[in-house]
Amino acid sequence: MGGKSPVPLLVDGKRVDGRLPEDHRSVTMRVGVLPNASGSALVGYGNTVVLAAVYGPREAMPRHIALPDTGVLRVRYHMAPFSTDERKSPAPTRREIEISKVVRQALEPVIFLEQFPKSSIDVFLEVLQADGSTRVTSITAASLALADSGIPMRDLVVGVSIGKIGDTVVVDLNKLEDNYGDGDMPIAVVYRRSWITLMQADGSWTVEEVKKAIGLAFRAAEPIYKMERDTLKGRYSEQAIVS
Amino acid sequence: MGGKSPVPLLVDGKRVDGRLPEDHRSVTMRVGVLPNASGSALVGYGNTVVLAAVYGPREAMPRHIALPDTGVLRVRYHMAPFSTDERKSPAPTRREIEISKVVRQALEPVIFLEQFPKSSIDVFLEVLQADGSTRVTSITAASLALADSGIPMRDLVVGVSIGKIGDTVVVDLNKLEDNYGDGDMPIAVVYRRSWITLMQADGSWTVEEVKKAIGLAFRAAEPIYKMERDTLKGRYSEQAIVS
Amino acid sequence: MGGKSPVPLLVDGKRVDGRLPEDHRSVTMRVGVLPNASGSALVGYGNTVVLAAVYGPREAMPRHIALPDTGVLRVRYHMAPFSTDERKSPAPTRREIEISKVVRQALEPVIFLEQFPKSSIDVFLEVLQADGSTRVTSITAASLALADSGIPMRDLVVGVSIGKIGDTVVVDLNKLEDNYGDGDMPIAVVYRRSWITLMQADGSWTVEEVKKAIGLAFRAAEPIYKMERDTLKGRYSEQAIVS
Amino acid sequence: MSYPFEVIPSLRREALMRLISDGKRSDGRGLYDYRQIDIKVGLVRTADGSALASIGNTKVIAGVKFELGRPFEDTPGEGNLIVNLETPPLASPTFEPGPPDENAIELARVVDRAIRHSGFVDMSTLAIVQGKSVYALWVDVYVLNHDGNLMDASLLAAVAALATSQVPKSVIDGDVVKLDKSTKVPLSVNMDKMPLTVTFNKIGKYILADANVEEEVLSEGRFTVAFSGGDVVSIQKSSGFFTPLEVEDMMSRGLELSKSIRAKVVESLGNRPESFII
Amino acid sequence: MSYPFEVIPSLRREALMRLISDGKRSDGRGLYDYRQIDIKVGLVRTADGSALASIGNTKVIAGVKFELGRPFEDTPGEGNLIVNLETPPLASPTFEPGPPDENAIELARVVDRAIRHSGFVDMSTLAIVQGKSVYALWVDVYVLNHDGNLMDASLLAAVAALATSQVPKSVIDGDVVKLDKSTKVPLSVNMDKMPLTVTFNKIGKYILADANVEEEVLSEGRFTVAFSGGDVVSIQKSSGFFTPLEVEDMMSRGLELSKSIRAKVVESLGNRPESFII
Amino acid sequence: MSYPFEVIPSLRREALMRLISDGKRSDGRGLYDYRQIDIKVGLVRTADGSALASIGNTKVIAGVKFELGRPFEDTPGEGNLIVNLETPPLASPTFEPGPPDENAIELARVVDRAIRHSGFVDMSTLAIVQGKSVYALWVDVYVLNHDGNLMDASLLAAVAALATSQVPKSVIDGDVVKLDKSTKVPLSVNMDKMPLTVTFNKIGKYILADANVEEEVLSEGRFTVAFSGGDVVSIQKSSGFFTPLEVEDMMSRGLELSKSIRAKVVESLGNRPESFII
Repeated sequence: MGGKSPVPLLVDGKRVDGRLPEDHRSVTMRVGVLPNASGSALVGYGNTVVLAAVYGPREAMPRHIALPDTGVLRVRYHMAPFSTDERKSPAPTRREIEISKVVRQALEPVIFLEQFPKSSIDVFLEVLQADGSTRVTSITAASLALADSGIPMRDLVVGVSIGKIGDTVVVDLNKLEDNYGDGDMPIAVVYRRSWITLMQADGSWTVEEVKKAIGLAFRAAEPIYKMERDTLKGRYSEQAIVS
Repeated sequence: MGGKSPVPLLVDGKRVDGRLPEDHRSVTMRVGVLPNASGSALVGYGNTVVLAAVYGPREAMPRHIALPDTGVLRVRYHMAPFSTDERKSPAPTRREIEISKVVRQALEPVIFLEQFPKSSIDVFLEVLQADGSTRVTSITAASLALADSGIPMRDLVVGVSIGKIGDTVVVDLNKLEDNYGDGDMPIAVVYRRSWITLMQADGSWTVEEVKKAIGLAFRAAEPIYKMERDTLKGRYSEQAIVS
Repeated sequence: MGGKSPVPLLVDGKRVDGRLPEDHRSVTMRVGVLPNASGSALVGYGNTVVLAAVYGPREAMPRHIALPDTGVLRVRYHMAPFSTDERKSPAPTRREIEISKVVRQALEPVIFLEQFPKSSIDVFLEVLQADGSTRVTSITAASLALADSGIPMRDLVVGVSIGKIGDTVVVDLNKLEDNYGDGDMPIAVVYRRSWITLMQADGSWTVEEVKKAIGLAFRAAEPIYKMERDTLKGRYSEQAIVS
Repeated sequence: MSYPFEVIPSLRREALMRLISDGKRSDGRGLYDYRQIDIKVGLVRTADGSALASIGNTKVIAGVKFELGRPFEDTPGEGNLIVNLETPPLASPTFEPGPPDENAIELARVVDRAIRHSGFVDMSTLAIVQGKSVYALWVDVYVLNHDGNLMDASLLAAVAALATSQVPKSVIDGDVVKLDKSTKVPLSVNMDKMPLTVTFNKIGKYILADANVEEEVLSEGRFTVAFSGGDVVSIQKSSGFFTPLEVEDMMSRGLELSKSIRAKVVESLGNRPESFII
Repeated sequence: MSYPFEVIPSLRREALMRLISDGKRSDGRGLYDYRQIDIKVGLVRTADGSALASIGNTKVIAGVKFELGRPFEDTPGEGNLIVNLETPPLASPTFEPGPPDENAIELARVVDRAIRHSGFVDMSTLAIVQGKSVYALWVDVYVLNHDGNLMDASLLAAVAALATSQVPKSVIDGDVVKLDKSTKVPLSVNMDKMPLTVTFNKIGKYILADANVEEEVLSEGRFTVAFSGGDVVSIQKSSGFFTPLEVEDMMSRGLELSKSIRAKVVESLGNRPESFII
Repeated sequence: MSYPFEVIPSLRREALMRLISDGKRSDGRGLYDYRQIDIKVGLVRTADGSALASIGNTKVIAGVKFELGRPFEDTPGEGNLIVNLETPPLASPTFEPGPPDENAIELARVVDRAIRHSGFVDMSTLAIVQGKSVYALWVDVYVLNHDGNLMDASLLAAVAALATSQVPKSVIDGDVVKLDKSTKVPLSVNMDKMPLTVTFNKIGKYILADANVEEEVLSEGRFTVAFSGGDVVSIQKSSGFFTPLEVEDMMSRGLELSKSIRAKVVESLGNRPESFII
């Protein structure tokens, strides 16, 4: 947001990549892609690709972070230097530090951390290719990698971004829409429990639009949630659906 | 020091703010200003304002800094980004690191540290508004905050800066005098014991001028010392005197 | 390497400083030069001067680096800010970090580390004046300082640099040859055991040239090895020979 | 990781939970009542704008400085807004010296986004030479005492400082741009769009506004909404989870609360103490 | 210090050592056999060149980016090569977050030297305005899964990414140079000079090529040679010691091995998967 | 925090305290006697000036380098003096690798202030193009062996290096300024104003000059005065406290001591060893 888009973002109700406002981009999922990790996943939302790895539960190190009666979840969201248009320095930015925090807090509610006192569960997220909606793609990838690792979870989490182009509320922003749109609202949901575990917003929204956005997020999450379950059942086989 | 002053610093025996050479600026003191701290003080020397907070005695952390038979005093002098004419980056400068050290060493002689083995006493100093003499104002503020916290002390400490404008020795430099004067000599005294616990100097001084400066420092310290005691008696009520 | 030399590096078979291809520069050695260190040495290869200090065996700190059944060797290679043509920032560069690692691995094979469980042996190398071949000079200096400290060693190590000027393989590069030559191959040898404990190469070499370089390195190492032994026998007396 | 990691003695914790299970709070407030809000402006003479905001015992000071900068490539005709937020160790026994941690960074970024997306500051008035020279607008937020709800107090201090800040005149002399600090004009702000956050915490089955630090330790979920006029310009769900109904409820209540806070701010903008008190 | 510091249970260690004492390897390979090498190119659309190299379970991805830079003083007519290598914590339980450690720095610097001294990339084609403006050629190597022999896999990924990378056109407009990312030409490389490393480890009396991570933990010595055409362009002895005869033997065997690896790379440069898979 | 935190065995400590309680020192010196001072200059060929100063077993080396810089805004017609001081781990078992700690920073800043306020170096001769280009005068002080009194040894090394340093010629070619290292002229210094510190330590009721490291560990108070000609140009009280009478006494004694040290420095400026020895 900020600045003027080089191309119109919405023409005759269609978005720059031909989608209708409520269309999600094609989603791809693959689990068990990293032999060393306890669990791993590669998730694509269109051209956004995120790799997730889970290590643990393992002895929390350094020791002083360990808690006597519960486990600690740690999340590191990071963008590979070649994942963006301009090369990104590998040093963590303030943006990456904030996203690491909110992604952690989007996952904490579903993990039975109390089963792993003194331990840490470490989730590493690498954005390999960025085309908008990287944090919600990361949440879906992290959720899959956690499940792939066998760590007990209440349910899976799905990330979906909602945005605004002019007055139109749209689903799953690509980079152009993220950069030049009028609002961005990443949301993570635990579909079957109707929980919202991540919610942020930028731009300008009426209270009604926020309500609509939440509805759209849950609707878009449903097929992704099902795909997560299918992917975990058919471990190692790639999945791709268009929502 | 260095460069030429935009205005003459001494005209007909009067300084830029109208003071005579031996005049101290108005001093304000207030203790107990921060609910969370063990002790706290807000001290003004003219437009220089320093906030001091004391935490402790508390378990020294990280552990390896703890000493088995005495307490450890830690002092952090820091300037808020908005306290200076040009915004100051919040990262600690070499100047701030040096001042933290000499302020600590100005306070150590009066604190019964040996009563607190394995513990630390932490003094945090934030310059909120800088108009010269920030380190001596910090010492006065730290001394008040320590007393406010109830930590046992041999006596209070008072900071006073002495300076030179041409050949005239003056008391309590403001920023203009600090930047363009011919000498700067911050001094901290324990008034009733005739102890000097901080003494630094810049510029060029004869041995006689140094002696004179010490005398002026003690003379200027007396009313500030009394004000410290009065302030501590009438806790929470603001005090302001002109020396 | 890279760029064109301001002067020809080889004229009528002679190098810029008059040496023949297989000539080593004058070598100077002195041990026991730093009273505080367990062992120390000052070594010159021509105008390259390196100071080495050894501390230990001592309790490995921080604790987590200690190993239960063997000692840990730590090496820090560093260039003093004034040792180079352009002032060098004192912060460690990637080059210095890599050299610290390979120098450590050049020394590890000769030290009976297993005799010092839970301990560290710390080798500090300061290049005081750099005129090429600083890492191999550092290895010779470190080896001498270790011996000077009395730490039990299988044998001494000698560092020698081999280079290429055009198609000519030469011994002991100076800075000009290092900057503008066609190949650089630092080698460390344990002379009497025929061990190579450091070997790196840059530039372009045929397999035959590599073989020749190894032969030259061992030949150049012999007198330096003898000089190391002589220096250690006549502790505190300076030695200087031309190989 | 989570902060402030104050340990509440278990007896106290039980007493608090018992109260809250009846929908009551330890200081007698209703669930959606704010503590006393107090704002002082213009304290810091070395700043181009400043404000001290207190919510109960929570105290946050903000200083605004205008410096010269180069515009970002995608906004050649606008000044640069940079929000920095520090949680210095004098403000709480749980704060440590050092660069901002994840909590301070999150607070700074929400303050930044709320200001940026509200249209409160007209950033186009901060361009000097199109594409070449602009004002860098530094907002330094400094926590002085932490007793919960740093989010709302931080934005309060920031907007009050901005609303009362003065821009030094820029002087263009050939290729060189300088600032003349002796001549200043008020920063152009649109008071109708002043952004304000309302932060909620969930404890047990209750959601309450403006938690103090004890309540924050007990909190199982935190949610912040920033309003500008009637619009939502920023949302930040931190810990825990919320249902869509809970979110909708916080939206409506938040909007109402933001109106009374706004009134409080507007009435405080003339509150310029003569001496520097905190 | 040494890495990866995986503890091998002592029974496993004994079994492995027994095998190796017979010149055998746990996965049945001969001493000088490489594991399966697999290379995919062009995966990363946001990069100007990219490749994923796998050697057995070791996976390394490299991305190439062209940016604008200023030439170094001693090479005014050449672009700048900058190699960065990260060992992110997702690739191994022994990796930690943070800036590159000594192992990552060593790998990066050997990759850099092998490319630089091979003549593989014609750096003179990356000058834009002599002495003023050049391309900065960033090679970011990212380890994704560490099962030994990161050195060879890292250089494989880097050269495959470079061999298939596209240089955005530079546009000179008066004093200003910009890149036009919509128009690209292939980077000028000399395939005959493509550098490749062969890494050996010594265990007991045996020297073997392409160690996996278990073998690396048992290793008493490590030695890497980089070949370009028939020439040696870089050597890096890491741990342990080697005799001159051992070095000569590794040179000859390395040269042969590098030829078959080279053939594998050349045949893989058209291996562009449609979707992003690792 | 305090350094060097060497533990002195208690028997040794008692013996030392008994000696000092009689006004005696372990090495037989009188209270105000310095150890042997030795200065060598011109050791470092890569530097534009250098000196090694020893006081007993304390050894400090300083190197001076001239580079190009931009003037500070408030001194457009002067070069930039930058003093950096390192306490590398080879100099003492109590030093650790890493950036300068508070002790090293304090030493550097006192060296800097003593040079700056003495008028020893004529900084106006280090301007090149008024307001645009100046020499940056780097003084890098490096401790090689720490046996107490680093302060005095550091300034000794710094001033001896400056007094014998050579400034490379500046060449102005249009807009570009370069340094021609083949042509050098001596740095303009005023030897009468050469600054020198005298450092005192208080043990029990005694004050003594030039403490060794054992005495520093026992010290209850430290005080440094820098003299230039007959004037005081810098004071640095470190630990402990002093009465006004003690300070006045240290001023008079320090002035006398500084004169004999000065004579020693002046006589050493021709002491250029042929080989690099420390």
